[in-house]
Amino acid sequence: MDLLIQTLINGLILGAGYALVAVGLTVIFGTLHIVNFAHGAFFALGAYATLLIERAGAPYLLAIPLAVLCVAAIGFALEATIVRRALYDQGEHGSIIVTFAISQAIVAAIILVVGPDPLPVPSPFGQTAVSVGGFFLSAQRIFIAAASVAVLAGFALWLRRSVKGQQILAVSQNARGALYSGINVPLIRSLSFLLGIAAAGLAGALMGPMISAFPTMGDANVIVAFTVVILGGLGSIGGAMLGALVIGLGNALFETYVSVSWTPALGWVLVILVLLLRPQGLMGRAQLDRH
Amino acid sequence: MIETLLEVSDLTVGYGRVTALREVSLTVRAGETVAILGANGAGKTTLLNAISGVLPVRSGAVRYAGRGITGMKPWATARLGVSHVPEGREIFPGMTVEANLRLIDVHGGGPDFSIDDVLEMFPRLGERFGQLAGGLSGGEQQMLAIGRGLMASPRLLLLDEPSLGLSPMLSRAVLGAIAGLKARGISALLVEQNMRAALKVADRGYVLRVGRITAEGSAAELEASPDIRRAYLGV
Amino acid sequence: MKLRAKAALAALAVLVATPAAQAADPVKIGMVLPLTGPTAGYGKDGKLGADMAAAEINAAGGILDGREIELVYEDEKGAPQDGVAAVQKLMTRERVQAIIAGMNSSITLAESAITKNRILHVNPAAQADAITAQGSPWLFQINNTASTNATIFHTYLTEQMAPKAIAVMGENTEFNKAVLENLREIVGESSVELAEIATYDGATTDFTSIITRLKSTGADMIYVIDAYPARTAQIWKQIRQQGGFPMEAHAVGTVQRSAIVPAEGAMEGVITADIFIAEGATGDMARFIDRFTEQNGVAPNKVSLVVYEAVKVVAGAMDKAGSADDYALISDTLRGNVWTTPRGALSFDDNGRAKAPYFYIHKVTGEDVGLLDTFEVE
Amino acid sequence: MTDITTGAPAGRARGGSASLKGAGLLALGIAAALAAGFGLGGDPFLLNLAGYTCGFAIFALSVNVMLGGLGEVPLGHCMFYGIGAYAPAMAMNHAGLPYEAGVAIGMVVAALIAAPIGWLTLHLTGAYFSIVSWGLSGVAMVTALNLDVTGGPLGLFGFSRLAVGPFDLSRPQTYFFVAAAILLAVLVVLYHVRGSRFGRAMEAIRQGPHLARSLGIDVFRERLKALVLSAPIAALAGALSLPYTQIVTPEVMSVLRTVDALLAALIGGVGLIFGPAVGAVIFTILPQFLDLDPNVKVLVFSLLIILVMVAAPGGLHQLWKAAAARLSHARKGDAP
Repeated sequence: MDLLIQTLINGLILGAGYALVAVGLTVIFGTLHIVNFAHGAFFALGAYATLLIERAGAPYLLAIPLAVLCVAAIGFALEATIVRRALYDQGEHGSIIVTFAISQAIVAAIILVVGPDPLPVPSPFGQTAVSVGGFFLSAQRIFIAAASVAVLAGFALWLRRSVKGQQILAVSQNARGALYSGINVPLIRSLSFLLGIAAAGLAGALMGPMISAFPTMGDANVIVAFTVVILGGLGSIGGAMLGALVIGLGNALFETYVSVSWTPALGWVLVILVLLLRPQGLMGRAQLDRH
Repeated sequence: MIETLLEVSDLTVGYGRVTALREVSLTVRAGETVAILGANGAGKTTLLNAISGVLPVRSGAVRYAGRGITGMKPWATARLGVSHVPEGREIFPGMTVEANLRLIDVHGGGPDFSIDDVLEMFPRLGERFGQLAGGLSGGEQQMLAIGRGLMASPRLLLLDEPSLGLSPMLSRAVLGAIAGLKARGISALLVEQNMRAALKVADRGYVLRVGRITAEGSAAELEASPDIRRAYLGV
Repeated sequence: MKLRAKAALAALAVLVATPAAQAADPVKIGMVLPLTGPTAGYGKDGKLGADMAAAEINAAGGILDGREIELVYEDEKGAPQDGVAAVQKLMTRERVQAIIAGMNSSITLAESAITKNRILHVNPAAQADAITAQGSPWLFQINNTASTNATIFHTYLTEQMAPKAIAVMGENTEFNKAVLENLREIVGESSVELAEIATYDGATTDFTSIITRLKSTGADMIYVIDAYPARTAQIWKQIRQQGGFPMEAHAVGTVQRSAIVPAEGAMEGVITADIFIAEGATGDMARFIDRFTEQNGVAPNKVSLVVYEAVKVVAGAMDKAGSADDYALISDTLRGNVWTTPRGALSFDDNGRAKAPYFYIHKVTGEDVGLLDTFEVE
Repeated sequence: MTDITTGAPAGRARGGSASLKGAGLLALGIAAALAAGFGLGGDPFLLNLAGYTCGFAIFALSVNVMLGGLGEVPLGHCMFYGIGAYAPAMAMNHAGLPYEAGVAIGMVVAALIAAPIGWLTLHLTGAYFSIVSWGLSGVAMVTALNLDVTGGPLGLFGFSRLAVGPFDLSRPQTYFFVAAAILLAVLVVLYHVRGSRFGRAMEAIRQGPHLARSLGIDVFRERLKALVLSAPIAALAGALSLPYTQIVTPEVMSVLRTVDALLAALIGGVGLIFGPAVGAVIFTILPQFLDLDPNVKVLVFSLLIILVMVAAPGGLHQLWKAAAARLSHARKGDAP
């Protein structure tokens, strides 16, 4: 029983982290139809930016927002020079290639500038673990889960309540219609891209202290995020959160009770099962035959 | 003399090697409702898209309220008061009726339109206010599209086939609402296949045939002209 | 079109006209290291060691009557295919006289399939026994085999630390397999129990559940088998966050500063072992560490050391054999002599496996490992 | 048609497929292969690499059946490549069968597996299809890692004799000629497929599934056919990699391999029958001559790819076509 409770806690906290990585992917896909393979690289940039800002003397909690700003600035530069020109309305082929190349370039640049060795990202929560009734909870993980829930809830609320947020949803549902509604579609697209990238950077800043910063740190996390996003339905923010929860709990339970070595296959099996029953994912709108 | 609100001169628009509009000229005066008549593929939709800035212009000029707006982006023309209600409605299906109306943050300088004004004009939308727009009937979606266009407080409304696919009763209701806009001082450029209905609402009209203006005149003149019938039959 | 074809032909002509090596040329040694990708850190450490060795040899007048050593680097990117490509390019295009290649066991095995019976191949760091068990006459290994290292370490764990039950977690790799096999053997002869073995995939992002499961077995020792610094740091942080285990151990030869530093203290007290230790070094080793630190601004680690030794041994054997390409002669020379390296006297057995005199049990202390015990290898 | 949101062309330009042109290019290809083969005679490394490149080009062609043919991005295609590489390795090491038998088994198995996989995934389109197919290749990779017959993480190596009939593939020159001959054969097959009823059906589907349906095409069945056709081609490519790599590890099913093939196809031009092959050559041979720090090389190469995609989203052939159009305009004397 204790094992089950600890496993469920692990899964929930894990899911909160996955959601943060996945939500950026899904926003970018939803509004831009870009499959962002560079998401992991921006995740890594978030961790490195946090680390460098901390080295410059800022405390961790201040370094997080500054790092997110840095990553967003890099994202903006790439959006203005590359993404805007090469990718909007070019379908998914181009986006896979270009974002993949961006990802490779960022990883190579990190190795050239900072070096290949993993580096610690200091956090005031450090290695402290809280023991509640015999269950272990790492302080950093609680912080990640809390920050992730707060940010995601705030983001969802902003999307629902603000005019700009509603315009993002409008562009993702019908870009032509948005154009006829007097919405500055390119601006909204740039904004969505920046928000998605910023979310990746934030995830890196939050998870950096746990997994330390190294150039390819984003790869494995983004693979999981892709399963989460597909499971929930591409472009659906609620779906990403639900998918993250399902994968987080599923992985934790499977690892504890079934097999560790087959766990990476679990997410995909879940994805395939769900897509057989609901081709648009758990909460996605039907996107079949839409290009 | 009445102010000229929209002046299109020698407008040519093409896609690739196809020329969809050739040297089209027309005017809309303030407070006027003008109909563009023509068969399928005559270039009516292209004309509206070129005016609102959705499509790039090859040559010619569009002047609006005394300034050149040729090649201006649609979100910029909307800010000047040109609101486009497109063919096929192009609403946001996954959002509620309310959200569809509320996300407009443009004020075109025309008479103010609030959500209440739209609901007053189309009471059916009030009944569906909290529902997803994708679930509305065709007529309701058309009302929503017009309502959305009005939320931008336009001075000039571009209406593309507002009665397409609607029952005669609904189509009368929609066109009646358009007639009502005139009273509020909003000018309209109306594209319609339903010639009779359009000429009932419009003050003047132009006949478009394979990308060229072939006739123009008052509603009454056009209704009597044999040329129009030919245009519609596409002979 | 015509112009383009001409340009292509001209390019082809340039390719064909690559001149053959001349007798007075330097002796080229091909270095295959992971310079990009997830293990690029090892490549960087190895390169520092190799460059230092070559500089020392050349400063001392080179080998074979004044020929200099020239190192030609190729990137194996941490993938077998790329390792093979690198070796082939070095052999046929760069026409190197020897190959030094071997960090990851799977990649080294792939590379050795190409070098077998064709060129002198020295594997500096990879440990899997299968590499030198193939019977390649011209293949040598500087590091101990996984089973040699593991036997000493596992005996130490079971006899000296004497846990009741060991829980094991490790990445699904060839290295892990070899270590586990040895562990089962050694543990089987003792009263120690193997509580649970969890083998995870390289794509695993989180280890909390695995650790939870291992903790629930009630084992009093955790033993981690992983060679990737970033993941090692992450795993130990998560073990610490779940309260740790009474006894904690990490596989031989895989704990470097590059794992200890990002672990931010979570590895403190973890027991491991290696063929190298900086603490308490004397004689040649102390001088090696000083020179290295002075030149590079960082202290050497095991990877730097074995790659340094590999270059030194290859050059030494060629010089002594009086040939850079008579591989049978060079190999006999390598087996028939004792080589002085910073670690002391190194000799090679029939399988090409190096025997070094000492083996050290480490305990992680601060940002590095401290010496716990020294074994003399028979 | 023009996409109203940007005014950019909505469809990608497609290369001409006049049969004369195709036949000419094929002849040119054969001539180039022969010239390259004899020209590179003195350099076994380049010959070996060229042999591997032919195999990689076959994989890019297989990927392009899905990409250029259906307009789908098959990220998981490396699974079939992996099956093709594992099959002869297992046949030789476990069953004592010759290499050729293993290659044939691999192609059959790939086609047999492609059918249920297609049935599962081809109802999906766009990013859904891409990512799910990627996931399946991930499952295949985990399977190869955990099974004993595949040699687990170590993989399979130490092959007896890599030869096709009398041709010994361990000799670089032979390897290159055999691989080049197979590449040309695949090109011929694909060329004929493109001109067939099935090829025209695929073209209709690519332009719009609704349109295809209205033409009476069973879209799902044609898509399934495309996958079942491309899978054994990918397996053949995987089998041809063995003489070069000398080992098969689970890493052979890494998505990076598919991405490489996609890059090759996109850079060479998805609409051209030989585009992916040209892209494959650019992609594998070119980096060998960039004498830079490996990380700088990755940086430069990535930036080049981005540059190409920014300047010509349809691939390099779009640039060639633009240049050719400008030339012909200039010749005629009218402004472009």
